[in-house]
Order: sequence, then C-alpha cells, then structure tokens
Amino acid sequence: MTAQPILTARGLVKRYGRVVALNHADFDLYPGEVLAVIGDNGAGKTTLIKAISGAIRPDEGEIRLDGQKVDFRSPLEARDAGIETVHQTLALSPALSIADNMFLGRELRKPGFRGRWLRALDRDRMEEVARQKLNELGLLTIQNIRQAVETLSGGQRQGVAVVRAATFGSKVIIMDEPTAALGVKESRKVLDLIQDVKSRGLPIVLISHNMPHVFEVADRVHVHRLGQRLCVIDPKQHTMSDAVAYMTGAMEPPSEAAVA
Amino acid sequence: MTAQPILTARGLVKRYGRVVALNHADFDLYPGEVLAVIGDNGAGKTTLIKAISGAIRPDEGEIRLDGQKVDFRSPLEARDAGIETVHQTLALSPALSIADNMFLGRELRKPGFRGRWLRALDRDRMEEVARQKLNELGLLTIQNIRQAVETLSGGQRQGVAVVRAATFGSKVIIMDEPTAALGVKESRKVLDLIQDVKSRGLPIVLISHNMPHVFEVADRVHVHRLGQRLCVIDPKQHTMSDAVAYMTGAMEPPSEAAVA
Amino acid sequence: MSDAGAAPRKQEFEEVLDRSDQSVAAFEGHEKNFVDRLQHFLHGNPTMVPVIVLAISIIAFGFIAGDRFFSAFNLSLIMQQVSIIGILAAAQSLVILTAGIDLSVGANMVLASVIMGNLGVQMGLPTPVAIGIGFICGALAGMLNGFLVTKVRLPPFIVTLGTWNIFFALNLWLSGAQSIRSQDIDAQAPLLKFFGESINIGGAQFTFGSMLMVLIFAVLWYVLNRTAWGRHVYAVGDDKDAAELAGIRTSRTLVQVYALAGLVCGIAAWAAIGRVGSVSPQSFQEANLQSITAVVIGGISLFGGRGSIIGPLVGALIVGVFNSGLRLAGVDVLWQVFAIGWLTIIAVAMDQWIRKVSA
Amino acid sequence: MSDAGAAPRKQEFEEVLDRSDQSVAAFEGHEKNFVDRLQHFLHGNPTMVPVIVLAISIIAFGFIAGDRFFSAFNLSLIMQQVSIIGILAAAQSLVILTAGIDLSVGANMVLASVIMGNLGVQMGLPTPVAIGIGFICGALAGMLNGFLVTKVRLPPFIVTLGTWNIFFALNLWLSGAQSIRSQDIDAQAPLLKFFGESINIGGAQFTFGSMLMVLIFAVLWYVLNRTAWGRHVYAVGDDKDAAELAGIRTSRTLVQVYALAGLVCGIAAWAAIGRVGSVSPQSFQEANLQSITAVVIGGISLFGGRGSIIGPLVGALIVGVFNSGLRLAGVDVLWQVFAIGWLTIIAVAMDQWIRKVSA
Amino acid sequence: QEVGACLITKTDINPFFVKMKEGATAKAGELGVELSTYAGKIDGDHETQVQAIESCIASGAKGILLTASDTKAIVPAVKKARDAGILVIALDTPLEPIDSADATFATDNFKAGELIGQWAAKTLGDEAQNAKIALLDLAPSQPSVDVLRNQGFLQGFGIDLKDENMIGDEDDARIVGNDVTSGNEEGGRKAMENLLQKDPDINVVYTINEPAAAGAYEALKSFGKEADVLIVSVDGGCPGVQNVKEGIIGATSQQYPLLMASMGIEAIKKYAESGELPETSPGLDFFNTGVTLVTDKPVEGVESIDSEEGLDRCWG
Ligand SMILES: Nc1ncnc2c1ncn2[C@@H]1O[C@H](COP(=O)(O)OP(=O)(O)OP(=O)(O)O)[C@@H](O)[C@H]1O
Ligand SMILES: Nc1ncnc2c1ncn2[C@@H]1O[C@H](COP(=O)(O)OP(=O)(O)OP(=O)(O)O)[C@@H](O)[C@H]1O
Ligand SMILES: [Mg+2]
Ligand SMILES: [Mg+2]
Repeated sequence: MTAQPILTARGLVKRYGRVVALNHADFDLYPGEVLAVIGDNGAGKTTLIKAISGAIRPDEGEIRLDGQKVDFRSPLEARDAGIETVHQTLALSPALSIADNMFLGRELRKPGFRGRWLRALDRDRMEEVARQKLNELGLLTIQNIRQAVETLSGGQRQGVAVVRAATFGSKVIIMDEPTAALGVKESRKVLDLIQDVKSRGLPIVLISHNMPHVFEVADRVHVHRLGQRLCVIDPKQHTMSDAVAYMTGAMEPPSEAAVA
Repeated sequence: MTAQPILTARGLVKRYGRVVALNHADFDLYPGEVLAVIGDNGAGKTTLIKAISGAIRPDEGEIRLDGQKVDFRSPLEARDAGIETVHQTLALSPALSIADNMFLGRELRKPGFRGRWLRALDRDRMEEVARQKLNELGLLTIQNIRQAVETLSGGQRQGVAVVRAATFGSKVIIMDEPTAALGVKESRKVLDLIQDVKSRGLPIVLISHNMPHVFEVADRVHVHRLGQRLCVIDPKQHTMSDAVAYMTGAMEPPSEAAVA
Repeated sequence: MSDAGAAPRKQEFEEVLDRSDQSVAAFEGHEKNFVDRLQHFLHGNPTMVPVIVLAISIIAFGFIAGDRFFSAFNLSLIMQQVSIIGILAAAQSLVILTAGIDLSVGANMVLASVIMGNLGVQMGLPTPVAIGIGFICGALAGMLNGFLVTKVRLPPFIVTLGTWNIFFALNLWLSGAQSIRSQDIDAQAPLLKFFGESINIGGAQFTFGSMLMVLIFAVLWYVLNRTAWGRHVYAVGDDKDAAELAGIRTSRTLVQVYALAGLVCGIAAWAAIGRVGSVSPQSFQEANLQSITAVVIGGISLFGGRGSIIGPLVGALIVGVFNSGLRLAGVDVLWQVFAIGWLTIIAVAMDQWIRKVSA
Repeated sequence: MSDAGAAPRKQEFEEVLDRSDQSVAAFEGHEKNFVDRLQHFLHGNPTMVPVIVLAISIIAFGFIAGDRFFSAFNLSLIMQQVSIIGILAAAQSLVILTAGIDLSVGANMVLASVIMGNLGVQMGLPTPVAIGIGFICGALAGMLNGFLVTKVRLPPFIVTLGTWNIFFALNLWLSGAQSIRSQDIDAQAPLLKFFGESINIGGAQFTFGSMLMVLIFAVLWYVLNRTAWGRHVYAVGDDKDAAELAGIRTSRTLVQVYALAGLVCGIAAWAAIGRVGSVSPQSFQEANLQSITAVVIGGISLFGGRGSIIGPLVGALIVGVFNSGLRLAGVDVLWQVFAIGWLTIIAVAMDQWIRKVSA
Repeated sequence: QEVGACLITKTDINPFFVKMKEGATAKAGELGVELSTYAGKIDGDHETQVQAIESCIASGAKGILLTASDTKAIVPAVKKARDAGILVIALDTPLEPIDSADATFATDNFKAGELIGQWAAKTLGDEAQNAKIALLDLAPSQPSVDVLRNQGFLQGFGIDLKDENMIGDEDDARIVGNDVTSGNEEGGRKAMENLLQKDPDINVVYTINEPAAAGAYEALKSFGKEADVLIVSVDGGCPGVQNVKEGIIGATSQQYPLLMASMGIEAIKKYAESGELPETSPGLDFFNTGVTLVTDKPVEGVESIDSEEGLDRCWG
C-alpha cells in the first residue's frame, strides 16, 4: 500500500458506561477504494463510523483526514469536511419533503436581496437539483419531489438517503448497512450506485453483514472484532469463509493481513 | 398437495387510505412445513402476516385455522389460538427483564391462595423456565435472566423474541425478517433454530429477503407481488433466479406454480 | 491500492434483475361518499380544519347570540380580546413544533411587563430603553428554558413547570404585587400603551395590539416556511436525532427557538400593557394553559414537527369566539368553562380523525 | 406435502461458524473515583435518589430551622400535610407510568368529595353509600379520560386539560361554591371525616389519612411489581405497540389504569374531607400540578415505563419538607414558590445525571 | 326593550360572589332587567374582567356591576365603558381612584378588618400587649381585598402598619407570622399548622374569610388549642355566622353582597329610565352598604350584633 490514506484513525476508544464499544480501534481508508467493514453484531462497527462521521466523540484516539488531524464535534463538522454518511437509521425527517431532506442543513438561498437579507429559500432550484440528482443516479422513480418522506416505502427512503450522500460527499462516503432492510432488487440498485460513486473516484466505506455483497464490491475488507480492527484482507486473496472465520474468532488471521 | 392446510387465507384485502397493501391475497400453510414468503419491498408481506397474526384486521377476506374460520381482533386472540409471531419490530419491552418479556401476557401465578387471590406472580418459576428454554435452544448465552432487554445487543434481543415464539407457539410460528439486522453467526443460529422447531413438527412462516437462506430452509416459497400471492414454488424445482424473476416481475410464473 | 477495477461478481440469482418491472405501484383514489371526500380534502389541507371550525362557530353564534355577536364591532373586539393569548400562542407554537411545551410563557410575559413598567414608570428610564430591556429579559428567560432543555437534557414540561414558579416569584418580588396605574403610565411613559391605540373602520375597532398579533404570525409563517432555519425547526421537532445526524445543530436551534419564544413573550408584554391599560402583575395567570389550548385547537401536534403556524392564530380566535358568543348568549361562566373543556377535546378529536387518512 | 426432509444447503462460508468463538464479551467495571462509584450505585438503585434527597433536606432543614423542624411532631405533621397530594401523586404515577399525564386528578378529587358531601350530608343518604358513590364517580371520571385517550386516540395532555375544565365546572355547579361545614358533617355523617382521626405515638401524630397514603402506595407497589397486570402497565408505558403485539390488551389496560387512577382520586376525596375537616369545593385547585411535581421529583419518567411507585411518595414528602422547612426558617411565601421551582428542576436534573450511566 | 345589565365578579368559586350573583339575578328578574354574569377563573384573573367589560359594551348593556380583581389596572377598561354611556358601579371593592366608577356600593373592607381587630384587642384587654397573632391571608400576589382586610385588622388591633399597601412589612413582635390560604379550608388548615409550628402559643388568629377560619379551627383542634385562641374573620356568610354561634369563630365582620347587588340592579334600572346617578353615603365618597360585627361576646365601644341577628341577615 503506497498511496497516502485519505482517512485514518488510530487508537479510538469509546466507552458506554461499562461497555467498551471501541477498544483502541484503527482504521484506514485509501483514495478511490471501496472498503467494507464486517464484524459480529455488537463488534463496534457502527460506533467506529459514528466516531469518524462526528456523530459521537471518541474518548481517546485521533482521526486524520488527508493527513490533517481533525476533531469533529458534530456531524455537521464532518460533513463540512466532506464526509457524508448514510446512517443505519437513515437520518431523514419524515414530515419534510424529499427536496427538503436532500438539502437539510445546506439549503440554497435565493439570489440577491431576498436571499441575502430575507434569507428566503430557493425552493425551485432545490427541487430541480433534487429531481435531477435522483434521476441521474437512476435509483428511484419519484412521482413527486414535494411528497413527504414518510409517504415513501422503506426502499425509496433508503434511496433518498443514499442519493443525498452521493450528491454532497466530496471526500468520503460512509454507508452503515444500507441494504439490511432492502429486497433483492433494491439492494442491487444500491450496489450499482456504490460502483457508480466509486467510478467517480470517491472512496466508500460500506458496513454490511452480507458476505456476497461485500465480496462483490469491496476492494479491501476491514474485519472488526471486539471493538478492534482485527485485520484487513484482500477479497481476492481470501475467501468468504476466511473472512467469516476471522470475524467470528473461528480462525486467527494471518499476520500479514494486519498490514494489508 | 393432499394434506389439509393448517392455516389458510382467501381474498385478504387491506387498504391504508389510498394505498392497497393487500389486494385479494391468498395464503396456505401446511403442517410441519417451512413456508418462505418473499417479495419486493412494499409488496405487502408484513401486512399479510399482520393480518394472520391479529395485529391488524383485514378489510375483506377470511382466514381459517385448522379449517375453522377465525377472526382475530387482537394479537392476543391469535396467540391464544396457537399462532406466535416474531415481528419485524420484535415487540419486546426494553425496560422489562428477559423473563418478564418471555412471559408477557401469559405470566405464571403462584400456586394456592397467593396466586389465586392475591394474583402474585411466580417470579422464580418464570425465571427458571426462561433460563431453561434459552439454554435448551442453545441460542444465546445470557448472563443474567433478570437483566433488562435494553441492555442486550441486537442479536441477543432477536434471540429472546425467537425463543419466546418457539417456546409458546403450539400451531404456527411466524417470523418477519428475523435475520435482517443480524450478523453471519447470529443469522446461522436463527436458521438452525428454524430447523429445530420444524423437526418438532411445527410449521413456520419465514419472511426474508435473503435468497440463500430462503432456499436453504424453505419447503415451499410463497412469492408475493403487488399485494397478492403471485405463485408458490418448490425450491427444489426452481432456482433462485426463477424466484427473483417472478418476484420482481421479470418473468411470468409458470401456470402450474400457482397451485404448487 | 490493489486492483479496484475488477469486474463485480454478482450473485447468480441477481442477473435476472435487469429485466424486472421498473414501474412504480400507483393506487387510485376510491372515496365512497361525501364524508370520505371531505376527509381527504382536509387531509391534504389540514390548516383548513380550524378555519372551518372558526367559520362554523361564528355563524352558529350569529344565530344563537344574535346581531350583537355578529357586528363588526364585536368581531373586532374578539380580535382584541384574543390578541395577547394569540401572541403567546405564537411563542408556544414555536416550542411545541420542536416537540416541547412551554408552561412558562404567561409568567415570562408578566415578568417582562413588570420589568418594563418598573424601569419606564417607576425608575423613569426612557421608555424605549425600558421596553428594550423587557424584550431582552423575555428572551433571556426563554434562553434559560432552552439551556435547561438542551444542555441539562431535561424534559421541557419539567423545566417550564419549574421556571413558571420561578418567574412568578420574581414577578411578585419585583412588583410587590402592586399594579402600576394607567394614569401613571400616561404621565411617565405613554409609549408603553402604544398597542392599546386603535383605528376605527366602519364600526370595527382594530387595536394596534391585534394588528401586532397578525403581524407576528405573518413573520413567523415566513420564517418557518421560507427560511432554512424554519425548516430546521420542523426537522428538529420531527426527529431530533435524525436532524442532528443530518447535520443540523439541534441544540443551537432549540436554544434559539426557546429564546425566540421568550422574545415573543417580551413583545406580548408590551402589547399586554396596552391591552390592559396598566401593568398588572396579577393578570394572565391562566395564560400558560390558554395558549396551549389555542395551539392544540389550531392543529399543531404536541409530538412536534407537524402543523402550520397559522393554526394557533385561528385556534385563539376560536376560543375567543366561543367565549364571546357564550357570554353574549347569556350562558353562565360555569358552563363557559364546561364548553371550553369539550371544545378542546372535540377540536383535537376532529383533527385526529382527519390525519388518520393516508394521502 | 413435498419432501421436507431434504438436507439443508448452507452457504459455503457459513461452514466455518462451528468453530467460532462462543464466549460472551464481558466488560470490567472501571470506575475512577467516588463520584463515579456513587453514580453507579445510584444507577442500580434509582429509588435511592429521592430517598437521599429527602434525607439530606431533612437534615439540612434541621440545621437551618432548628429543633422545631426536627421534632417527631413536625415530621408527622408534614406527613399529614402531604397526605392528599401524596395520594393524588399515586394516582398520577399510574398514569405517568403509561406515558400519559393526568391534569384532572385534583379536579376529579374535589368533584368526588362534593358528591360525597352532597349525598351524605345534604341529602342524608347513609354515609357508606355516599362514599361508595363518590368512589364510583371518581372511577368513572377516570374512565372517561381513559376512554378518550384509547378509543378516540387523543393525547392524554389534551384530554385531561379538557376534563379538568369539565370537572371544575361540574364541581361548581353541584356545590354552588358552598363548603359544607365541619360541624354539619359531624352531625350528619361523621364517617366522612374518618381519615382526619389520629393516633399519637411519642409526640408524633399520625392521622389515618397519612396511614392511608402509605397503605395506598404499598398496595400499588404490590400490584405493579408482583402481579401480571402491573407488568403490563410498565410494558404499555415502555412501548405500547410492542406490548400490543406481544399480546397485551393495551387499550383495556390503559382504560383500567385511568379508571384506577380515578378511583384513587375518589379515595383521596374521602381522605381530603378528613384532612380539611369540611367539604370544600374551593380547595386543592393547585393539586393537579403539585401531584405532577411530586411524581417527577420522585423519579418517574414522563416518557413512561420507568421508575418505582415509591418515588412519588418520597417526592411528595420532599416537597412537604421544603415547604415546612422554609416556612419555619421564616422564608417568605414568595421565595418558597421560587425554591420549589428550582427544586423541581434540580431534582430531575440529578435523576437524569444518574440514569446517564449504562449499567 | 329590556334594560341590559352585567355583573362581573372576581371568581365564580367564592361563595361571596356566588351569592352576589344570586342576589342580582333575583332582583333583575323582579325588575325585568336582563342580566349577564361574568367572572374570572381565579382570584386576580384581571384579563377576563377586561374582556367581560368589553363584551358588556358590545352587548349594549346599560350598566355594569363590577367587583374588580385589580382595582388599579381595571380603570382604563371602566373608562371605556363609561365613555360608551354605561353606568359603572363598583361593588364591594372600590376602584383606585374611587371616582373611576360612577358609583361605589361597597363594604369597606378596611373597616371590616378594623372592626375585628378592635374586637380582638378589646376582648384580650391588657393581654393584648402580649398577644401572639397569626395572620392567614389570601394569596402571595396580595390582591386588594387581602391587603385591606389584613391591614384593617392590624390597625384595629393597634399595630403599626408601615406601608398600608403591603402585607407582611410590619415588625411588631406580637405578629408570629403571615401565611397564605387561598381563602379555602385546606389552605387555612395548612397555614395554621405552619404558624403553630413556628409558635405554639398563638392566641389571636386573623383569617381572610370564613372558610379559611374553619380550616384554621381544624388545625387548632388537632393541636388541642382550639379553646385558647380567638379566631376572627370577615364575610358574614351563613356557615360563618353559624360558626360564630357555635363559638368556633369569635367574631366576624358581616358584609352584604346580596344587598350590594340588588341595589346595584335598582340603580341601573333607575339610570336607564331617568338618567339619574346613584348617590353616595353622607360623608363618604361611596355608598356604604355596611359592615357589621357579628359576635356573641360583645365588647365595649365596638358596635355589634349577635349571631341570631347575624343569621337573619347572612347571605348564604
Ligand atoms: N448509545 C449506547 N449506549 C450504550 N451502549 C451502546 C450504545 N451504542 C452502542 N452500544 C454498545 O456498544 C457495542 C457496540 O455497538 P455497535 O452498534 O457499534 O455494534 P455494531 O458492530 O454496529 O453492531 P450491529 O452489527 O448489530 O450494527 C454494543 O455492545 C452496544 O450494545
Ligand atoms: N400503517 C400503514 N399506513 C399506511 N401505509 C402502510 C402502513 N403499513 C404499510 N403500509 C403500506 O402498505 C404497503 C405494504 O407494506 P408492507 O410493510 O406490508 O410491505 P413488505 O412487503 O413487508 O415490505 P418490506 O419488505 O419492506 O418489509 C406499502 O406500500 C406500505 O407503504
Ligand atoms: Mg451497527
Ligand atoms: Mg415487511
């Protein structure tokens, strides 16, 4: 691995009372790659990416983006630094429209006096951009861009969240189990989208329990176990069985994998 | 198909405002079988099993259990009739203990005066039974049977819900996406448990988006599409590709499959 | 970096997906009768519900209580009468939209008006300064609520139950429970009574106070619906965690909401001096709950994130129309209280019935 | 049926699972200092929090207000003074445990006591019958709340805000705002004053009313913790949908909870006649909010499903101790109001701080 | 066309005002006056009274009878009514300034307090120097009736008032303390208990009204002190006078709400017919509907009637 990692974490620790969710975890993401994170339930995957995306602040450890030390105090700061996240819970506001949700926290204002002084939203432009992006990524056929997110099906909602991340992410896109609740068809669309985003050169972190999916799209697989990075493996040199064996403690990882 | 179905539904209709979630759906479950229900997101699978398990009342149609017409007005009535369900949302009370959750709504009372007149709970017996059942099914290692469910991990919670259904179900057990949030290891345990329950002679309805799982455990596969039963296929005579093609509308199902 | 360009290895059963049905399920409306159609119409236009209730009650009381009720003067009088509760309901709505509740709005307002009176009349400060300080105190009191809600993470109900007592005690302490007489205000700081002035148009008497109420609602409507901040308020009320993860500074937004609500209470304090004609520390003790009543009758959900800010204006007017109509119809106070009790329940029940329909 | 016995076809990568690690992750405690350890202890025993607050405030006021405060007599007097609010807090707790709120408890109680007085004293019915009818009216009033909450699906806050007004109006109508004199009760229906009787033990004076309060809490503790119904109440408050799916008749449980709360209000009505000495339609107008204050100080979560029923008893006593202590220390009523405001906020903030720790 | 009149009282939950309403309603029926009644929800609910006045103006009433919650703050609203040609009569409580209303039919609340103060002082005789006084007031917000009765009592008892607009600023050692009762039995009992805890030797209890007195008596009884204490009160309602008769209350100042109300209705009727304004009592700036001390233990120099006579004249 010669390229500079775009995002690194070293020695992250996060405790919830007596539970140690992260126990000196490390993390590396390289430019342009799809990195899958796998691990048992409760291994600390979600906590890891929450720390990276500013949703929680780790108790210890440091995070570097582009080699610069960063300390995100809120998801907003991570977002402003170019890290977009599709959370396990989606983070959409059910009563707001699709367009409003897409632009939540980065609304466009009208040009001139009305935007500058009256802070008026430019609804038309936001809706146009939202519609265009949704179509462009071909992820879903939305009938009405003004419809409230709560009227969408689970798959459609997931689509909105993914498209939002893909549209605005400028450095890193993180997805926490984006396909867990999705059907075969909908999952496929998300996987296609991941390929799409990757082809635009953006690196992606994908958390998933679905081994075939992971081995299909991932360039490297980060195996998380008991709050730590156990090893990183190359899916072309290891089988799914190997990955599962490492992840569940059935087998010790090869020592070279730790530096893959 | 010569045996009498244990559970049948004919012409179920359920509307949510303008959305027709069930559109004259039929359903048959035979004794001792594992029936998988597959379908796109929003096809109406959850609505179907909610109707069967008393969680909602269909607008039209009839349900028969053991040939008797039934009309469940609440989940309790379905449960009393021997139908146990593991809902997508698990239906556990976070603040109550594992034992309390296992016996929720069918608590054991102390023998004699204290139970009969003072309606005192028999905590000891409930905890004993709960521990025994959890161990017996080997699904999880619980440290403390009195610990609140909210302190359990997602996988453990799923385990409690599944064990509850397996313990008390006397006629039918229904599981709505029991493995969606689970890791590889935890999913495997649930699948093993399904085999286990089946070997005790109880029929099981399994909703899942995971085709390999479905084709591993199912005896028959009910394909749901646009609120209706499209067809029922035998996983030994059809491939996963067929199933996915029918379910997503890529292919018309063979006419004989409609009566499989 | 390793060979990222390798062809994806789809699972075999996924190959068929290219041919799958890409259409979106569309469902037809199938309303059977007039009631169903009405229900659907109102579902699409929930703000119409209180408006219709208002129209019906005005007409009904026109029949019951006769011309005296239906006169331009009386209708404008109702506007005057509800103006303070209306402005407080605007403040209350902001908080309720974030899924909170503010039991202290009335106490906050009275405290601010006592401060304005003390400074402007008794200590002889220039009136605009006194009013300004009153505004600031209102906003600070609101900020205290917001701070306790966000930083100490207490339920708004508890926080404002506590500060209600606190503001009330401070009010009595500052005022010595003494009113400041109208004449003294006229002599010292007539500007304090600005919102009591009125203009007459064809028998109707519009006070500046009732215009202020309408203006405040109009401004809040613009802010909530046409600015990013307004969208954030709705998002925070709808699902706070989701809003936080989506990149909204929810704590900051919440503190701002409470502070703005406090500021609106401060403005209400000025209007109240005009309305009452004096600074009365004993007034408006019921205003906390009355403002909540107006908000819920106006169709804003106590669970946050749902409802239009215009609703509470209409809600306040409905309560005013009921009070006025029942009074003019000669109904005993007792039964007025009784009627308002049922009105609250029935109005919200109707709202619930309409929201039940899915779009 | 087709060949169900075919061997399962596991996915290849799952084969390795047999060898996987079956141990459960166990984490050690790692409390750093005394405060952490205390926090953890209290987290495990949340009911201890109000108990400790109570103990500390008794000791503190013992210093501030001196022996007069710390006497057996005064402490038993506090018990007497809080007995009615305490009983209402028990009713309120039931409702709050289901994630509801009952603003009408006080109004319900006064209505029931007026009914008992009217029937027993003025209409000369046998006292037990009058009391029985009062109980029934209390329970029915509670059921009305429960019905509106479950069947019409209205938020409890709105329902009870409405019925508060309704019960208040009925109370005025039935009583004509007239008290029934102590002496008339003595003559006609002395049994109504049963709970005003007391026994003396070593200087302390325990009224039957204060014993009743303790008894009611004991019975409710048993019901909530030792019977299936009690578990259902917690489950409904915790997550209503989950409880429904798990096979609990949540609507029935909720209506029962509100009816039981109403019945407890009816019992409180009887006790109130003993405590006040007369049937007083004007008393206890603040009782609705005071009971909520006692409940939240006692550590029951407004979000339902959490907290011990013993907490509100202690919460009521804390408020009583504060009132009595401040009084004896010569603090003005004004500052008592102020202190109770802060007490509410601080008590709940402490509770929050303790619950923050994971077990 | 019928003459319209309005009666606006402080609350609807105080029997005093309920009786006032009954008196007015009866008289209105007799004279053919169309009466509307209004009341605040709680004591001090000033805003509702303003609304009531406005509704009266809108309804075209000829006269308003008003017991003001906030005697200063209500003045602008009253002025509006008078400008609209409506006769405004303040009942029971004079406005500030008193000439803000066309007429005032009042009981002098200060006088009512003074009478019971004098009676208590005279009853104790020399012991009055060592009295221990408990003052059971209405509310922390000190509505005007609260202040007038309290300060009147202290004046009558011979205590320096300091600021006569303020309760509780006196520093006379004989005062054990003030507490608030909300004017009901429960509050009366709790306040009495609290003050007894402060000083068990209290021997004079002033109460804002008779329900509070009844509550105070219960507390004294439970402390076993009911025999040694003088309770004085104000109102003169039938239950209160009955309590005087039974020796529970030593003396009470009786007021006449029914009389005030019926006279008020008569005045409005007269005004509507002839435009004639009511007169004031000689030497006063209001028409005194009178206040009488009711006690069965009369003392020298304070005029009083006994409880039998009091019961004949009581109002509810
Ligand atoms: N807010 C919280 N409070 C307390 N404990 C928590 C919290 N969030 C996570 N944990 C605990 O931290 C550990 C790691 O959780 P995490 O959600 O990161 O696991 P995960 O690997 O994402 O699991 P899954 O695959 O089930 O999503 C678990 O034991 C979990 O119970
Ligand atoms: N409570 C409800 N109110 C309104 N619409 C509903 C409700 N529940 C379900 N629906 C709608 O009914 C349709 C069927 O939903 P259902 O949950 O049964 O689908 P599903 O097949 O279980 O999907 P998934 O695989 O995503 O779980 C969807 O369009 C859904 O939006
Ligand atoms: Mg996770
Ligand atoms: Mg589903």
